[in-house]
Amino acid sequence: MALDKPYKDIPGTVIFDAEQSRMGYWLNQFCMSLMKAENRARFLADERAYLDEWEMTEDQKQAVLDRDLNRCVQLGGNIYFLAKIGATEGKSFQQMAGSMTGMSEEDYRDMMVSGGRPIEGNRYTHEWEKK
Amino acid sequence: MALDKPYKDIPGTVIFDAEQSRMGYWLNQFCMSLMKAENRARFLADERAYLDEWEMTEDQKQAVLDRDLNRCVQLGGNIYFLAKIGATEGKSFQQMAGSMTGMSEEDYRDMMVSGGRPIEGNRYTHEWEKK
Amino acid sequence: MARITASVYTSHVPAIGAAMDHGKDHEPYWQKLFDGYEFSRQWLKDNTPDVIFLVYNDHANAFSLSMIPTFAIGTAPHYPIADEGWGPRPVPAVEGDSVFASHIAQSVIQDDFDLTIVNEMAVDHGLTVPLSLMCGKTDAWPCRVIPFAVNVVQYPVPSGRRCYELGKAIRRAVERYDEPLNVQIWGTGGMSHQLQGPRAGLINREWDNAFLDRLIADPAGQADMPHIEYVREAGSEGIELVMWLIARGAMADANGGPAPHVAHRFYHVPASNTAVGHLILENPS
Amino acid sequence: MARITASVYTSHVPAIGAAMDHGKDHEPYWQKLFDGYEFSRQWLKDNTPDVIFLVYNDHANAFSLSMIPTFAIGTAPHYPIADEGWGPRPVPAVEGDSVFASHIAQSVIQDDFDLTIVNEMAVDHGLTVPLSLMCGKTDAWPCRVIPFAVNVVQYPVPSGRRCYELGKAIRRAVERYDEPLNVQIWGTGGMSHQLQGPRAGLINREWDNAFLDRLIADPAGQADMPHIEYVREAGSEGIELVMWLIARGAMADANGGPAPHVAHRFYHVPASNTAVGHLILENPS
Ligand SMILES: [Fe+3]
Ligand SMILES: [Fe+3]
Repeated sequence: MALDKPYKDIPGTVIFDAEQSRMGYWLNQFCMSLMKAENRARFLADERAYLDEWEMTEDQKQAVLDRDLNRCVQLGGNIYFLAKIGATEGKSFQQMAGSMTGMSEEDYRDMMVSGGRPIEGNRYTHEWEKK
Repeated sequence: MALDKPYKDIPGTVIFDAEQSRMGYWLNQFCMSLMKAENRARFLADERAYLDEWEMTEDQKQAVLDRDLNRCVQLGGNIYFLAKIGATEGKSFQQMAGSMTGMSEEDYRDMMVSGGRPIEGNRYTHEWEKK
Repeated sequence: MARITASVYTSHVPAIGAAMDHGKDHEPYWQKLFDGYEFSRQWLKDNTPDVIFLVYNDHANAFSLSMIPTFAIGTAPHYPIADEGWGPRPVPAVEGDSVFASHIAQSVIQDDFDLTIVNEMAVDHGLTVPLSLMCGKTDAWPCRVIPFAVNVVQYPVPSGRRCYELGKAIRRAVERYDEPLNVQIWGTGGMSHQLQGPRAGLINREWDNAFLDRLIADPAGQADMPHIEYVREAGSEGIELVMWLIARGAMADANGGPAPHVAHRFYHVPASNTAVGHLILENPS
Repeated sequence: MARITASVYTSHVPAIGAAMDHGKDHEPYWQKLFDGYEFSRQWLKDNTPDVIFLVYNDHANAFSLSMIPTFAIGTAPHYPIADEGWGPRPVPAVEGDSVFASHIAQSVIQDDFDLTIVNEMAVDHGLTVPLSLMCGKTDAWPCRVIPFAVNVVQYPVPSGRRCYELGKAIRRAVERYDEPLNVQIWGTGGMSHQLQGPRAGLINREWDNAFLDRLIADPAGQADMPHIEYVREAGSEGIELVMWLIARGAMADANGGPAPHVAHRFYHVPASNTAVGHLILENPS
């Protein structure tokens, strides 16, 4: 019997487990490299060339170029690692998180100020499928 | 009540615990640097200059220069780390271990071939103090 | 002998650090948050310990995917501040306590917790934001700090029960130490938040407050809650709350002593994407 | 499901690797040692598993003092050979099994063992010498290998009991895996030896053989032996023997099944500074 993964049944959420980690290994290690100022500068100067130094899949590179964080997460990226791409451009965690929800930056900020996304209707995948 | 250290009562033996590790931190990290061929070459070319690059005590540096492994161990060195000094000179583990016993290389090798150092009389420090 | 006199619990949002570092803490958005720590800053001045045992998690700064320790204890003399991508925070470096930390490591490993001992480590907002919240702007932290990092980034993370039992083992270790140190243990991270995916921005005020209630009154019961409930109810990053159970397990009542005194409790939404919770529990002396 | 079919135990002296690498294995000094592995090499050809779960210790090669994990599991696809100071051994790189190793890590962590997960690691003689002894000179190891490194360098090391219980948890993890893999678990290091100080060269033939007897017949009893007895009786580096208890705990009889069959037993003094012990235990199928 394989190990249980009950967290697959949460909508709009990818849990970073060993499977995701394996898939995203070089994507995440690329992100780590952006902790050094000189690498941030090199990345910004020529993103494609910098990405080509890493053993990432073409899909992963494109998702980074597109700043499609949801796609990055699906391809094994973890948000704490991916945050370093945003940091490189001076983006805050709120801007990054908001960008994954389909909301505008302002709407997301307003939602947070009004108490955040409610839990009702957001616990199980079947609750989202109805929508 | 402090933690027990029953291993202090074994003759001719230093157990590498946190206390030793703290004392020998940079001595051991210096040894680790000898895992790279280029560092081995630099060390052999000018031992003193190479040692001066590390936050070691003067006693530790002198013990390395003297190849006094017993002293190195007393000053916090661990044998697996110290072995890299011997490896740098092409010495075997047997030559290094033997050098700490006060025996000649040949006598030590002969002792090992005849079954090694016996356990009788070598269990407790008081057994050595009688000698 | 050394004694654990109190435990402190607080969220550790990076934006809180940024607000302080950029002098925005008196803007209305942030003022409401910092008001909740006014009591705490005075309390810490009045109750400065010799050592803070600070349970936190690293956010892909000290640890990448090349090596992921479940529990890592810092036994270094000091710790530099990590550059998380925005440049290092302009806060003082952290002074450790090598001797005491090594003692705790030895005791806890002999109690069957399989720690990783770390001697070179930069500390990130997970550790520095709680210090900033509790100390304000400062040129030097008020005491030595032992960083204790928990993996809550890659699954599986340690269970709530494992964390709670670890807290008990830490308490035993502290009480086996000969020096008469005043020790606080801090549990950090949480509360409800989700930083990723279309569900980002999740906040669960009711659940958070139930967690605070139960952490105070029934920590052993809280320790048995499975991970899935944290993640589903408090968001993918809400799992950080298991770290609070380590601090809670080190309190007297978890070890046969009397219940703690609730010196302070605070809850606020939002700080950036996150619900901020904060507790100070004192052991009866 | 996956199954543990057998366990192998062997010492791992670096000089054994050097003797093979420099073609000295037919010199009289070494021939006596390698004779004891002739059976084993044929046995491994006849009983090649899909995966070897190889419990060993690193000797200040992959891990320095900057980070010391008590238990580290390798989940990488491959592992380069360490340069221990004499240059890397001329043996093949090691192929791992990321998926299976990650499965084991998840299961064992959820069973309350606080593993460190490692994805980038060079492997030293602790891992390659057992492979060389069992496989002879080769261009490719016969199967995938999951390296499992135990801290036996800086005290405190995990207790014998902890190691034995870990073995049981590894067995449960293997049996929870859906693929029908044939798995061996190897416990390496020891036997009596001391590499440092005026007591260097210590060998305790009687104690070693009593350890082998008891490991076969009463492993649970052996698991309760305190560290101090290993160090006093079998030398400061004899403590490596606690790793054998991890492999032993993964056998059927430790988990309510039948006793193993002793396929092979060998003991020889010396290999350089060390007493060499070797066992092959098969689980009844
Ligand atoms: Fe966090
Ligand atoms: Fe060894």
